[in-house]
Amino acid sequence: MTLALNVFTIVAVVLGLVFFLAGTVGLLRFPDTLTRLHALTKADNLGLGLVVLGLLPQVAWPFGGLKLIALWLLALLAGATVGPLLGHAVWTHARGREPPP
Amino acid sequence: MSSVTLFGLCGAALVGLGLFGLIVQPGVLRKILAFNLLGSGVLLLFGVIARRGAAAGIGSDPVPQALIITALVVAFAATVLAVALLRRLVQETGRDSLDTDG
Amino acid sequence: MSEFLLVAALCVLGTVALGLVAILRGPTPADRLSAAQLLGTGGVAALLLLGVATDTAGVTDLALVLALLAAFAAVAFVTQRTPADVVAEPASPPAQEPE
Amino acid sequence: MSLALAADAGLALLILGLAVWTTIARTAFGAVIGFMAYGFLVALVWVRLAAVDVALTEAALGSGLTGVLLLGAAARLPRDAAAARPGWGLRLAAGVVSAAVAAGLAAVVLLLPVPGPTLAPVATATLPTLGLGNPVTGVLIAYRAIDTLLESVVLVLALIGLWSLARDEDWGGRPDALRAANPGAALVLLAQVLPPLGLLVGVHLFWTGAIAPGGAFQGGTVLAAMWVLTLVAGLTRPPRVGGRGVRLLLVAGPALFLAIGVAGFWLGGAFLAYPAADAKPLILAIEAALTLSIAVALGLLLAGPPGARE
Repeated sequence: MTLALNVFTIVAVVLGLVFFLAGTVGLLRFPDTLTRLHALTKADNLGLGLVVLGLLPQVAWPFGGLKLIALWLLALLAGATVGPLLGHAVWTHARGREPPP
Repeated sequence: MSSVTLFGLCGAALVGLGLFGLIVQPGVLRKILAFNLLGSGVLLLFGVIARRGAAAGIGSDPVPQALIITALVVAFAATVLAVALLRRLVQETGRDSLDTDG
Repeated sequence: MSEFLLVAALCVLGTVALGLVAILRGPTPADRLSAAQLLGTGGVAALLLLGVATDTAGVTDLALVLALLAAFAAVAFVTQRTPADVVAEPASPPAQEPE
Repeated sequence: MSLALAADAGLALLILGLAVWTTIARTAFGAVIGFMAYGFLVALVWVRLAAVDVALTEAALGSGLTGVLLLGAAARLPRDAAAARPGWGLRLAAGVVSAAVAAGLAAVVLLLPVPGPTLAPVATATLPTLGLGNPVTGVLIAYRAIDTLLESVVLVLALIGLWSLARDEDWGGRPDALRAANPGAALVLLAQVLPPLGLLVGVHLFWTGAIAPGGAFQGGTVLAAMWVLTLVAGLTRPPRVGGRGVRLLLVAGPALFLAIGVAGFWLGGAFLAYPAADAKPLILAIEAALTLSIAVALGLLLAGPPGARE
């Protein structure tokens, strides 16, 4: 059982690493500000989410695990706010008018 | 070379860098940032001394740690005051530097 | 297990540190801010891995505080500036060298 | 072990790089972003130096309030007035002086006595009688209580200094400069959902500070950040600076601290001494009042002097 959980942790954390790498590469290589913002939110949501998922079997329940889940929800909320805020500002400036709803 | 010495040298370099910026940068906001770098370097030196004083089952001497915590809050208050002065300076003169002749 | 988590923490931190190049490069303020944001998320992930690997008290709380405040920089950036400043660097004239 | 050393070396190099960028960046905005990333990495250094309490303070101040303050300041700089940079001679002299100072400090670091002197055994000796498990809280509230008392007064003094910068005609009004002109739906949603969670985290930090990293400063800073968020989104308005209620909240922490400290003459035999039987409840009362006062003071410091939006 412990072995299975450890394998699960390793797989999830490595997948999370892949998304962090993808986010960084996107931030450096994508052609314009809006697509770079898109790359950023992938690392925010999936990278951190997979790392949290992988760590869940390794911490004490219930409080340690609940704290990790709360942390990921906070990060999701932050990402869901930062994306629209920056995107709206960038879009509005580029087109000279408000984006469609 | 241990990690603690490494961070100590880093703190020393930060003090020098902050001092340089404080003298050379003409803009007041840049001077405020440089001063914060300087202060941060000093606190890092404190932190190194705290880490070297690990004893009684604690990883870092709590007395310098407590000093650093109060220093961080005081430094923030001082930065707020400096930024407010800068804003009044910009309001009154339309400039963000301290030289009087230009 | 803890060795793997430590190495993973290092990898995350190293990866997002690469992203710091975007802070230096820009080209727009929004790009610089995105890089800082990525550093924030990666730092939180690295702290979590480090905290679980070394079982240090308070490190998870530190990550929690960082996640709680993650949106603040972007909020300040958007609300304290006009939309034009988000994309265009302020056109500061080159500093004059005295003779 | 060499893996940890390599990681620390990388961290130190990143910090130095960001500090150099903050010093030489072409625009003030670029410098501010660099400084914010720098502060974030310094919080990681505090963890590596086994000072998680300090890391919490640095993170709460650096990633919440400092960003709002500095980005707001950078946005209000004049665009056209570039001041003359000093000439090569002065820059060279400044470089030499700074390098000399840094080299001197580096020599001090390398010549520190081995083993390092420590006050940890003395400072932790009284922890059991105080009912505390976190040595840093013990130092802040008992061993060096006088520093903490003065520090909480400094916040009030800074606020008085800030308010004294208001124009005469604005005095007594609300400090409204933070409120966004057009917050937008995403920001309003964040300002509605985040503060209840932040309140929980802030109170948790204050409460856990007795036994684990955390305490009044960390908790108060998180609470202040949440209040500032609602101010920015326009969900709440700052109080009038002349109001009696806000002034009472501001001095509640230092005043209670001072009162219990003076009572220590009779109860514990010295200024700021706690009676052995009731130490824990008294300390909790002081910490609670300090958390509240620190939160209000930091929030009002961010809100700026009274006056309308610029």
